[in-house]
Amino acid sequence: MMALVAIIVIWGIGWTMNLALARSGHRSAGWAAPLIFGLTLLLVWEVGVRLGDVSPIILPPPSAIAVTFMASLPILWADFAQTILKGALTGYVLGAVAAFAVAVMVDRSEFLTRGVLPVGAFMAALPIVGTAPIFVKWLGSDWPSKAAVVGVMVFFPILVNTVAGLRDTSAMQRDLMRTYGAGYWPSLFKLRVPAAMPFVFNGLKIATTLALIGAIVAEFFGSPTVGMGFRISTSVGQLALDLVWAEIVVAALAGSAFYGAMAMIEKRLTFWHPSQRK
Amino acid sequence: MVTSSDPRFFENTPGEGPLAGPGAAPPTIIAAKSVDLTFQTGDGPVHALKDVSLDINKGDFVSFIGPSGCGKTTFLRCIAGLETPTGGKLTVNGMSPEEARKARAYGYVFQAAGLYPWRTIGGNVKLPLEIMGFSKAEQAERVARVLDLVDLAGFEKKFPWQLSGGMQQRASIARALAFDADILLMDEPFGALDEIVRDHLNEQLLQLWARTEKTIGFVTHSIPEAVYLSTKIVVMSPRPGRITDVIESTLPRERPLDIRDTPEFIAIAHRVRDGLRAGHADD
Amino acid sequence: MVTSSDPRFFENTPGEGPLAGPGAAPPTIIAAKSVDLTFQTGDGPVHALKDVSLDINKGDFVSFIGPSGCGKTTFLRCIAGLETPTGGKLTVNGMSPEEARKARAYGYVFQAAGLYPWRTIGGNVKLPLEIMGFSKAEQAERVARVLDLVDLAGFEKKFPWQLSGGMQQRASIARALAFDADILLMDEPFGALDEIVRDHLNEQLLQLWARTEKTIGFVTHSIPEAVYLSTKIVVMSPRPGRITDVIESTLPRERPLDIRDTPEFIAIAHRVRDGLRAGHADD
Amino acid sequence: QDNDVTLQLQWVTQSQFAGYYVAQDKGFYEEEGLNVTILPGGPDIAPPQVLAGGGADVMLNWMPSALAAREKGLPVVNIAQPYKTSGLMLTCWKDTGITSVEDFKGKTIGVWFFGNEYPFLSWMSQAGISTDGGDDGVTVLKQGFNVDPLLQRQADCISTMTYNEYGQVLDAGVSPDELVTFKYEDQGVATLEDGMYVLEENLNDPAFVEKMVKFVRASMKGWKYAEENAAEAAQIVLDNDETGAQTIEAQERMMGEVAMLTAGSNGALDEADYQRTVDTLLAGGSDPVISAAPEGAWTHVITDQALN
Amino acid sequence: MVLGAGVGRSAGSISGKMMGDAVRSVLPILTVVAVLLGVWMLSVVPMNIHLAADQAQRDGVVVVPDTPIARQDVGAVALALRNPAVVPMTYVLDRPRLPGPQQVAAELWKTTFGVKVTSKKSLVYHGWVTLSATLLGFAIGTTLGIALAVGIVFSRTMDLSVMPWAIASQTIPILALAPMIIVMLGSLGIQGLLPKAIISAYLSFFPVVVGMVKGLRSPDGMQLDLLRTYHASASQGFWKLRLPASMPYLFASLKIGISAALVGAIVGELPTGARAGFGARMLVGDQYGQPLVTWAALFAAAITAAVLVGIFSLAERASLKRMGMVR
Ligand SMILES: Nc1ncnc2c1ncn2[C@@H]1O[C@H](COP(=O)(O)OP(=O)(O)OP(=O)(O)O)[C@@H](O)[C@H]1O
Ligand SMILES: Nc1ncnc2c1ncn2[C@@H]1O[C@H](COP(=O)(O)OP(=O)(O)OP(=O)(O)O)[C@@H](O)[C@H]1O
Ligand SMILES: Cc1ncc(C[n+]2csc(CCO)c2C)c(N)n1
Ligand SMILES: [Mg+2]
Ligand SMILES: [Mg+2]
Repeated sequence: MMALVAIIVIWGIGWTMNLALARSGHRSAGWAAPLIFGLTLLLVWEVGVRLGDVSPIILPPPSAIAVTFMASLPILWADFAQTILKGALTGYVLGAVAAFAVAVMVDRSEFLTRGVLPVGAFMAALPIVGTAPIFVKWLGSDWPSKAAVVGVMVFFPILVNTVAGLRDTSAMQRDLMRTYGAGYWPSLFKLRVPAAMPFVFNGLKIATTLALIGAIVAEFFGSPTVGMGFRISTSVGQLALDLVWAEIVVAALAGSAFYGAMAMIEKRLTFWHPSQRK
Repeated sequence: MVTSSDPRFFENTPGEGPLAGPGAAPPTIIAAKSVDLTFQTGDGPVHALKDVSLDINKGDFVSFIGPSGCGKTTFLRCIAGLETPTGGKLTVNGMSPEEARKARAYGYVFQAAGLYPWRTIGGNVKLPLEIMGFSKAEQAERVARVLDLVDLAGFEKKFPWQLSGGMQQRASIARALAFDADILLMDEPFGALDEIVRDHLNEQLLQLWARTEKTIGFVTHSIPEAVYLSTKIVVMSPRPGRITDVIESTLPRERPLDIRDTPEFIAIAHRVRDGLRAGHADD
Repeated sequence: MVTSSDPRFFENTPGEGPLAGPGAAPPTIIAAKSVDLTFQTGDGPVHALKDVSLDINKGDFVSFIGPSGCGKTTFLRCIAGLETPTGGKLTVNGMSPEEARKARAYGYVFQAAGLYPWRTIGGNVKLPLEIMGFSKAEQAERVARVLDLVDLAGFEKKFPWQLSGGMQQRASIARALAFDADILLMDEPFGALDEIVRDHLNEQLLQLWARTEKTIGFVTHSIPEAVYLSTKIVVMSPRPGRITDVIESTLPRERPLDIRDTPEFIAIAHRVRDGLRAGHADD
Repeated sequence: QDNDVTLQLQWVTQSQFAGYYVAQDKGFYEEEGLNVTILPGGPDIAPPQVLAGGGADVMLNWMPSALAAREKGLPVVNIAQPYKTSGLMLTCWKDTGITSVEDFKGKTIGVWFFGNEYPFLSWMSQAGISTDGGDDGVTVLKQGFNVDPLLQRQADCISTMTYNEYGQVLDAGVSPDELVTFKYEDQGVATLEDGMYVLEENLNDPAFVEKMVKFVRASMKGWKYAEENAAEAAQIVLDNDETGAQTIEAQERMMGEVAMLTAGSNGALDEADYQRTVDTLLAGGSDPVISAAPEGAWTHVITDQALN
Repeated sequence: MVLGAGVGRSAGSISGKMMGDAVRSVLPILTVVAVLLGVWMLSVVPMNIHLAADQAQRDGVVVVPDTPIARQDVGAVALALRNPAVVPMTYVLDRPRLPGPQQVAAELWKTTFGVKVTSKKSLVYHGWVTLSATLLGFAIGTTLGIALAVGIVFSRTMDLSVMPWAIASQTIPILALAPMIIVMLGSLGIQGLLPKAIISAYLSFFPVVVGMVKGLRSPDGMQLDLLRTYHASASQGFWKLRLPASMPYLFASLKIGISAALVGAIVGELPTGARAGFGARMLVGDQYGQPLVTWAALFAAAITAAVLVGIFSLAERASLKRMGMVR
C-alpha cells in the first residue's frame, strides 16, 4: 500500500516537472524531458521493488543493476562486440543492401512489384522462433547465423518502405522527368531515390530495433559462450537477474544510439521533407 | 456559338515537315486530328477533349484560352505525350508525342511550379541540364543566365519552400528555358505574377521566340497576354472540351508593348472575348 | 520611389471600434503599427516585412499589390494570426490577431486551393460549417448556395483531384464564403481563372461586399482588378517587404463593369502601375 | 484452495516426467485429496524463478541449479529425489578420434546452459581442461534444443540425456558404432537430477508439509507404476502432450531409459548422492559452482512421512 | 514499415478495379513463387547431400569418398556430382537440413486437412490457439498504440518524454523479458491467454505508434492553417483533419501490427510452457528432430499472417476508395 502511494507521488512529481518543462518550451526540453521521465521511471521502480519487497531474483532494483553493470564492464563489452557489432550490424547491412537492391530491381516493373511484395510480406511473418533454429542449423552457432536471422528480419520493412518511397513522387514530378525524356537511371537517381529517402529512413529506423532483437534472441537457439543473448539466457538460468538487466541496459543504450544515429542521418539527408522542416 | 475559321489551314504533309527549306510555308510540327479524351471517374466519364483538330507550324506561338475546366491543360499534356488521347490522331514532328518526348523535344512549364524540394533553386534549374549531359561549365553558365532572365539571381541557394508562390513559378520557367528545347509548352506560366513582371517576361519570351524560332504552346487566362504574344489564338469551351475558334493573328512579329493600344490589337482581343463569352454561355 | 499618402488616416481609437453608430467615421478594424517580420533561413535572415503600418476600417475593401516576394502573403497571414510579427503592433477589432482568429472573425482563401483530398467538393465547403456547428439543413442550404455562386453546382460529389486547377480554386473560395465571417482575407483568389469568370466573380464579390458590409483584404496581381474592387489599394515593394503607397479610391461604391473605362479609373490604375514599377526599379 | 498443488516441470511434456502424469491420470493425486496442476516447462522457463514468483508450489530441478539458486538467495529445499542416477552424458563422433577426456582438448563441445552447465564445468575443471577454447582447452557451444550441432558436425561432442537426445541421434540414422559416449556417472562427476524442491519458508507451515507429504507419496506411486507399465505410461504422457508433435515410439523408448534412472530411488534423497553432488560442485577449482557446502538444502521430513 | 504505401496513385478505371487488381496480382505472385520454389528445389540437393550420403552409406550404397569425415572436406556440389545416385535421396530424408517443398506441402496438407480440426495434430487447432492470443494482443496493442500516438501528437510533454522510451522499449529483447512478465503475471494469478496476448501487444504497439504519429502529423501547413482560421478545437482538428489524413498510415500500421502481433503470440508461447500453438509446434518439432513439423508450423504461421494482412488490405482499399483517396 505504502509502495503504491509512494509510486503515485513520485510519478506525479516527475510528470509535473515535465509539463512545466514542455510549457516553458526551453531548449533543454529535448533532452531533459525524456531524462526526467526516465529518472521518474527508475525511481518508481526502485521504490516499488524495495517497499513492495519484490525478490531480487524476480526484479532487481535499478541500483543493484547499476552496481552489476559497473562491475561487469569487460563481459558486457565482449557480449556487445559479439552480438551487436558482429551479428546485428552485419545482418543489418546485408539485409538493407539486399532490400534496397531488390526494391530498385522490382520497381522497374509493375509485374515484379505485384509479385514480390506479397511474398516479401509472407517472409516478414516468419517468426524468429522458427527461423533462428534453422539458420543455426545451417550456419552454425557463431555470429553468421545471427546475421542471417537479422538480415531476414530487416529485409521486409526496408523493402516495403523503399518500394513505397520510390513511388512517392507526385504525378507532376514524374511528368517533368518524362518531358525531359529522362531514361531509367537519371529518373532513378535524380527523382525517385531522393523522393524515397524519407520512407527508406522510416524502414531503416524500424529495422534498427529489429536487428537488435533478432541478434539477441537468435542466440537463445545456440551460440558460442559469449554474446548478449547467451548471457541473458544463461543468467536467467543462474538467477543472476542483475546481469540480465545490465545486458538489457546495454541493449537499450545500443538500440537507442543506433536509432538515434539513423534519425540524425535522416535529418541531414531529408531536411527538405515537411515532417523535418519545423 | 461562334463558328471558327478552319483550324486545318495547312494540311499536314509529313514529308515536307522540318525539312522544308527557307521561303517555303513553315512545316507543320504538331498535327491533331479529331483528338478525343475521356476520363473515367467515380461518377461517370468526363469528356475532357472532343474532336479537337489543330495544326501548329514551326515557329508558331499558339495561345490556348478558355474557361477553367475546358481542357487546356489536358490538350497540352496530350501534345507532350503525358496523356494519351482515347481517340483521334496526334503527331509531333511526324512522330508520336511519346517519341517526340523521348527525343527531348519539349520544355514544359506546369500549371503549378512543381520544384523538387530536395534541390535548391539553382539545383532545380540545373536538373534538365544534368540529365541531358551538359558540361559542368555549361550548366553553371546556363543556370546563371536563365535565373537572371526571370529575375531570381541571388536566390540560387534557397530551397523552394523559402520562396513566395510567384518566385517558385519563375524558377520553374527558368528550368524549362534552360535547355533550349524546340517546342515550349507553358501552362499558365505567368498566372502568379504581377503585371510588371509579366510584361517584362512577356517581352523576354517574345524576344526569345523571335531569336530562336521555337514553337510555343501557351495556356493563359489573360486576353491581352494571348493577343500580345500569339500568332494563333485557340479559344476553347468546356463540357465537352473543344475548340470553338482559332484566330490567326494579323499583328506583325515585331511587337513593342504599346502595340496593345492599336485598333488591330483591340479588334483581335474583342474577338477572343466574344469567343470566351460564348463558351461560358454554353453552360 | 513614390511616397505614399499617410496610411494612418484614421487613428485607431479602440473605444469607438465596432460600436460607433451610423454616420460616424467607420471604426478601424485592423490596425498595423510598424509591423516587422524576419524569417530565419539556412543562409541568413529574410526580411519579409519592414515597418508596415496600415489601418483598415470596417467595410473597407483593401487590395494588396506588389511584385512577387514582397510580403503580401506574409502580411495577410499576420492579420489572420497565422504568422507572428517579430516587431511592431497589430490589432484586429481591438484584439490581437490570435484572439480575433479564435473569435472566428476570418474567412481565408489561400494562394493554393488546399482542399482536403478525402472530402468531396461539397464536403470541403461544408467543413467550416460543421466546425462552427451549423444545423444540417443550414449546412446543405449554404453549400448549395455558395457552390452555385462560384459556378460549381453539379460538382458537389467530385473529389478535388477530379477538378481542373481553376475549379479547385473556386471551390476554395466557396469554402471561405460559406460561413459569413466579418473579415474576408483572400490571397490571389482569382489567379487561376479566366477573364470572364473573373469578371463574374468580381461582380459577385462586390455585391456580396456591398450587401454585407464585410471588411475584405485582397491580394491580386491584376491592376484593373485591384482598382475595380477596392476602396483602398496598398502597393508593396520587396527586399525588405514594405508599403510604398496607399491609394484611397475615389470611385463610387456602386461599380458597374464599365466603370473601368472612366478616366478616374484609368488615373488610379496609372498611379498603381507607377507604384508597382517603382517597386521593381528598386531591385 | 488448500488442496491445490502446482508443479513446475523443467522441460516440455515428455516421459522424463512420466511419474507425475501417471499419478495425475491414474487418480493417485485425487486419492490423496489433492488437486494438482502440472505446468510444462520450456527453453525459456527457469523453475526457480517461477517458484520465487509464487507461480508454483513445487519445482523439478537439477541439484546443481537448485544449490546455485540457494546461494543466490532463493532458499529452496529438496524434499524428494525420484531420480537416483544421472542420465547426462557427452556423445561424440568416434571418427574425431576422441577416446578419453584428454582428447577433448582442441575439440568443440555442445553444452546446455540455463543452469544446466554446472556439471560440465565441474567436470572440466576437475580434469584440468580450460573451457575458453584454444588447443589446450575445449571450445564450448551453447547447445540449442536439438542434436543438430552433432549431426551437422558443428560440434565434435554434444550433451545428451540417455533417455532423449541420444535416442534422437540414433533416430537420425547414426549407429552406436559411430559414436563414443561419456556418462557423467562413469566419470565420477554425476550430480543429482530432477529432484522436487520447495521454498524453505513454506516448510514451517504444517498444512503445507502435509500437502507435500501427500504429493510426494502420490508422485512416487506414479513413478513406480510408470516403471512397471512403461508402454501405458508413455501413452499417458503422449495424451498429455498438447502439441501433438510427440511420437509414441520416442516416448516409449524414453520411458524405458527413464525407468532405469528412477529405479534405484524410493523418493528419499540418499545422503551419499547428495554429498557426492556437493563435492563435485565444490571441486570446481578456480571457478566453483558453489562456494561453500550448503546448509539445510534438503530434508527427509516429507519423505519420512510419505514413505511410512 | 509500409507507411504511406497504401496510397494508390495509378490512373485508370475505378469500377471493377478491386476485382481487376486481385486478378492482375495472381500471375505475378505465382511467377515469383514459382521462381522461389525453383531456387528452393535446387538448393535441396547441396543442402542435404552430406546427410543423404551418410544415410546411403549406412544403407549399403557405395559412396565416394567413403568416410563421413572425408566427405566433410568435399564441397556439396562436388559430392552430388560424384554420387549422382544419392541425389534423389536428398528430397526424401526424414531429418533434412532443408526439406523439399513437396515434403513441407505434404506435411501441411496432412496436418491441416488430414486430421480433425479439434485434434492436437491439427494445425487448425494450433492456429486457433495462436490466433486467439494474436487477436487479443493486437487489439490491446493497437488501442494502446493509437492512444499513445494521439497523446504524443497532442501533448508536447508526452512527445518529449515518452517517444525515446518507446524506442528503448523495443530494443529490449522480448524473449528475455517474457519469462519475467509471465512470472510476474503468474504471481498476480493471471494465466492463460492474457500473458501471451501481452507479449503480442508489446511487439505490435510500436509500429502502430510510429506510423500513427507520422500519419497524424502528415497534414501540411496549409491544411492546418485552414483549421486555425476556423478556430477549430483540438478534437475537431483530430476528427476532421488529422484522423482522415492518417488513414493510409493507419492501415499500413495495422498491417505491420498484425504480423508483429502474430510473431509476438508465437514468441510468447515458449515461456508460457510451449503447450499448444504454432510456437509450441516449432519448438517441439525442433527438439525432437522433426524438421517437417517445424517447417509446416512456420509456413502455417506465415500463411495466417498473409491472410490477416490480406483482410486489412481489402478493408484499406474499400475505405480509402470511399474517401476518394484511391484514384
Ligand atoms: N485526372 C483526371 N480525372 C478526372 N477528370 C479530370 C482529370 N483531369 C482533368 N479532369 C477533368 O477534365 C476537364 C478538363 O480539365 P483541364 O485540367 O484540362 O482544364 P483546364 O482547361 O486546364 O482548366 P484550368 O484553367 O482550370 O486549369 C475538367 O472537367 C476536369 O474536371
Ligand atoms: N517560410 C518561409 N521561410 C523563409 N522565407 C520565407 C518563408 N515564407 C516566405 N518567405 C520569404 O518572404 C518573402 C515574402 O514572401 P511572401 O510569400 O509574403 O510573398 P508574396 O508577396 O506573397 O509573393 P507572391 O506574389 O509571389 O505570392 C519572400 O522573399 C520569401 O522568400
Ligand atoms: C534452456 C534449457 N536448456 C537446456 C535444458 C536442459 N534440460 C534439462 S532436462 C532436459 C530435457 C532433456 O530431454 C533438458 C534439455 C533446460 N532445461 N533448459
Ligand atoms: Mg489547367
Ligand atoms: Mg503570395
